[in-house]
Amino acid sequence: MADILKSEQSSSSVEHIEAEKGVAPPFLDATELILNMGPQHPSTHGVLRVILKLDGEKVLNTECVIGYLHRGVEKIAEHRTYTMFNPYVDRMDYVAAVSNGLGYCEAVEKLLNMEAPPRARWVRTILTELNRIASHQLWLGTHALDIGAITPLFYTFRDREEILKIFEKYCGARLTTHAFRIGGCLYETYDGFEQDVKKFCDFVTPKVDEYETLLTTNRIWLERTKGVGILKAQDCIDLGVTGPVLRASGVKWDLRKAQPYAAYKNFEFEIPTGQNGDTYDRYMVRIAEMRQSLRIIRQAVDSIPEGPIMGKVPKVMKPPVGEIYHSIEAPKGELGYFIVSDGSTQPYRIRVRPPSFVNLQALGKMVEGALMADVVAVIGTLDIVLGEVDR
Amino acid sequence: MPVQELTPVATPYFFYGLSAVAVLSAIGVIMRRNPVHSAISLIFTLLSLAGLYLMLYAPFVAGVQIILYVGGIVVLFLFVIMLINIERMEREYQFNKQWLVGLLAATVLGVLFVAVYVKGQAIFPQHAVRFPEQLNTQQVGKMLYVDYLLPFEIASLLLLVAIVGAVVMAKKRI
Amino acid sequence: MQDFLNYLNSNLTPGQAGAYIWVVIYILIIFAAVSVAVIAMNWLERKILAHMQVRLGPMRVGPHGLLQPFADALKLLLKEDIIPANADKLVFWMAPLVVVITAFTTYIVIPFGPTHAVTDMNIGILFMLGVASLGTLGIIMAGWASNSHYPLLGSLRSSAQMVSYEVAMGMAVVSAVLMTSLSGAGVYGIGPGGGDAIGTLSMIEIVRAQMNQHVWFIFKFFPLGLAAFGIFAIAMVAETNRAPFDLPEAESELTAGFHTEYSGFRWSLFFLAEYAAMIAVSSIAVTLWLGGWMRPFPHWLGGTAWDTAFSLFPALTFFFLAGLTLRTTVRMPKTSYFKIQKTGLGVFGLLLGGIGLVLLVPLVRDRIQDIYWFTIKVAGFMYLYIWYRGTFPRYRFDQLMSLGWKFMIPTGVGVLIATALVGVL
Amino acid sequence: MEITTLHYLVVAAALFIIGTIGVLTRRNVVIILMSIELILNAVNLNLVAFSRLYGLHGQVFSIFVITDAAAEAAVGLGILIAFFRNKETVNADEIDLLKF
Repeated sequence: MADILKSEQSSSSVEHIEAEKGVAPPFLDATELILNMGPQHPSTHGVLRVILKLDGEKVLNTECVIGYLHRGVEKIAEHRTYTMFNPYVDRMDYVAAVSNGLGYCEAVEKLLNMEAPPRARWVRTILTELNRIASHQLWLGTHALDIGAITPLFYTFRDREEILKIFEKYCGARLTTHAFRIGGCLYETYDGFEQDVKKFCDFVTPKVDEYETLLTTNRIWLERTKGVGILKAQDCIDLGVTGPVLRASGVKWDLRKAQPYAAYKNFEFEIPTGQNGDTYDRYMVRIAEMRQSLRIIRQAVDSIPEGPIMGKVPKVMKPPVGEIYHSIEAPKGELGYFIVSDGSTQPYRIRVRPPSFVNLQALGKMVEGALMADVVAVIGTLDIVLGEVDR
Repeated sequence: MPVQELTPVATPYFFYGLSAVAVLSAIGVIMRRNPVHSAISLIFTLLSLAGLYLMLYAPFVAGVQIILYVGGIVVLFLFVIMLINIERMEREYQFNKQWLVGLLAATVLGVLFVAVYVKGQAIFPQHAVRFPEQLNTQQVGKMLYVDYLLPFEIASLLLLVAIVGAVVMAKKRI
Repeated sequence: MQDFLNYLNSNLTPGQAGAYIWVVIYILIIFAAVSVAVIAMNWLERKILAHMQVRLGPMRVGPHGLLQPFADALKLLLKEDIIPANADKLVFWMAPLVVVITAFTTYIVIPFGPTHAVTDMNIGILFMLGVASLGTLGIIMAGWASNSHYPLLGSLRSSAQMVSYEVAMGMAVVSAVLMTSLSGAGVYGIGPGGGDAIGTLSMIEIVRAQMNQHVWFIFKFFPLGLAAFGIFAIAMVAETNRAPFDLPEAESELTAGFHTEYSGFRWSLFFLAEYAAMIAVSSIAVTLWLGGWMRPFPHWLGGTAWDTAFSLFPALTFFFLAGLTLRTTVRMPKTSYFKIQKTGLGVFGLLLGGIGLVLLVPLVRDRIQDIYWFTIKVAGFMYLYIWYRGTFPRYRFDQLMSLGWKFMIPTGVGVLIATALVGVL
Repeated sequence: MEITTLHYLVVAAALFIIGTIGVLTRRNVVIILMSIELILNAVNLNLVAFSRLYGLHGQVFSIFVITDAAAEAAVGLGILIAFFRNKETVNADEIDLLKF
């Protein structure tokens, strides 16, 4: 036991090992034990590894070990042209690939000092919001599964399938869409795109209510989520937590309103917030966000302008020397791209601010003194995607 | 329901079999190095004793033996063994320095038992009183609540004290 | 040989009558029937759960996945048998056996009918609870012997959970046992036969008491019987480690709990034991509160005509199932690819119909109808188990404990005291 | 051969002696507690065996003994846990201070 831990332990856990070296290994204190959750574990949403120090069921300390899915995306960018790097960003948050692409394309457009044509911006908004719904549906299904409710998973996947069908019809890919290009969108919308999206909106509106019938007033669900993993508004701001997690703590901060991008300033929608900042509030905020997204999509489809879908971009992209930071509201929080250009065809440096990575830092604070089962619930409620945490 | 006498079959075989299991696993309890193995041996002893109670027409005691001893006390033992550090215990000496004295005392005790049984054989009535087995539980219940009401209440008080005591002892901070 | 056949005319269980060959036959029948029931449950659970979750479930192996359980069993038997390197081999080997043996031993005293039990013990219900509680030992042994932290946590959870819920379960059971002897001065319109009768722990006698008092205990001293039944119904889910109380094997927290390190045949023994235990505990509930083998309204709708009408139910059920199957067969796609599937389903439907025909024979009909009513009631509980699993999230450990100790046990004691008071008054 | 009361008494005596040896010679407190359970069980067997001869009083008393055993195990193991938490040992030899 001690040997295993020592061989591949992160620094702070090694301290425990040092402390117990004198005495016998497996139990640190009389009843404490170290539990290695992950990297292969059903509910760490990928290859997250959490080292838990437990007293019976109670969590005394947590330690996140990440990097099992590290692919060096940011380093790869330094050896690719701006256009060539575009597909790579889809592989970061693979359940919300469209948002990633949007953020990157807009950042590079900002660097090139240009703007996509209006029709492209409208289409981008529709697809991004669809993707937000898909991401939240996946989150809801897996989060409920973590807490032990197996049925919502199948309901949400059934409805997510409709979104993926629209994606597939639009660009041929379902998951890593690569839908947008720098300067607009490559593809014109297919015939019946508007009808498909509208039909989907009508289809999914009652389904969101259906998810709620299963969970919102379920006694066990309330007991498992209310008061679990509380994160105060100040803590959120201190830790840099963004997205639904921040809004559930009562901070009304949404980049779609604060720094409107794409076509968001043309649409009416509300920013749902919670008060307590517990798991239940985050659940309610995300459910409300799905409804708001539907509202945005309906408005966007009705007002989609005519015109070209691709702006005029130079064949060889050589942005002027300089640096740019552009961030969008991805389903999981603020997704920012910081690009430094040295005037060549390749970026000098790209740094991604992934929402999951930053949100994951709150895990330790949220599970302080909680039980083992809460750790799973909290990992679920943070809505992390390891592709994005490790990049 | 007519009260009927059961005719036991193959009683001696059952008796010898159960006794052998009981005694051998009792030896296992005190000889095994690993406390979990000891506890499992204890389970076998207790279960075979329950079988012996059944042979003695005491089904209620047998049931209580299974449900309380095996289902309760041994689970408690196993629970505690899991909490404490076994690996270290297994590496240590299992017996203390007074094993010689202990063995001597046990031998003396054994001799005493033999003497009592040999001398006192005449005292035991040879023929057993027959109880209707069908009503065993009812009779035991009646006796508990009529003849032994006060001891019964004292036992319940004892259990209460034991619960409070165990909680006070085992809790880190109260 | 004469003795052997004589038993059929007696109205005692084989254990009481001392017909030892019949005891063995009964044990074999029960063992086979429970195994078949577990296989059927496996298929039904997948199908029902699938249809609750807008999917189809197994469809490929055999028509409508009917052969899926057999395929699974074959797969599990052929799997490599892995014992972890640092596991305690003896205990690791013993644990599944303990669980299976205890789960099956309880069936000795379950009365499927007035004479359809292996034996009638005078401590029947005590024996059942005791032996059922031994299953915990197997789980603890499995968790400890695996020498891994997930199983250890699972078995710690399981032991704490089972010991806590056993108390509430015991309270509910005792209140039902009390009801066998108390008539409540006829206030609740309960028929004769209670009064000064002596209470009993024997499973058969408990059902007989319900028969004599003309009431199922779930309706006796309304709502006390219902409350006791409710407590038992919750506690029995916790006892069998099923959702929403499946903490010992919570797959999202402990990967698979106490059987994380088990695979292949040993794992399938755990699976078998879990389902056998579910059926056994449901049988206790049926025996104590739902009138055991009695058909609905044996007194209100009494008389020979009604008896005959109700005795046709088993055959009718099988005809109904056969009809369903044949209808599905007809509705299958009419391509040659489905030929084997179609034939298989058709044969299955005809088999069901054939069983239905056999059940129409008066001799069989009379012997089988008790078993039928008992099985139908147990099947209701099995459906509930599946339904819970599809609906509820999982409890957390402290919530489970506080539910057990702060709600179930006080309520159980209260119901027990109230039952005693109402019965004596 | 008929099984008489004496047979049961012999078994009980054997269990009692084994339990005594366990209590006197083992160092592990858990095993000592188990040996005490063995002794109590031997007594129970005697009581039940005699109840065949003298009426049900023996069985009633054996139920009291089981109750007692439960209480003893609970308190004993509680003390053991408290002790292990402080000294990290369950050896009876090392429990020789009157305080911890």
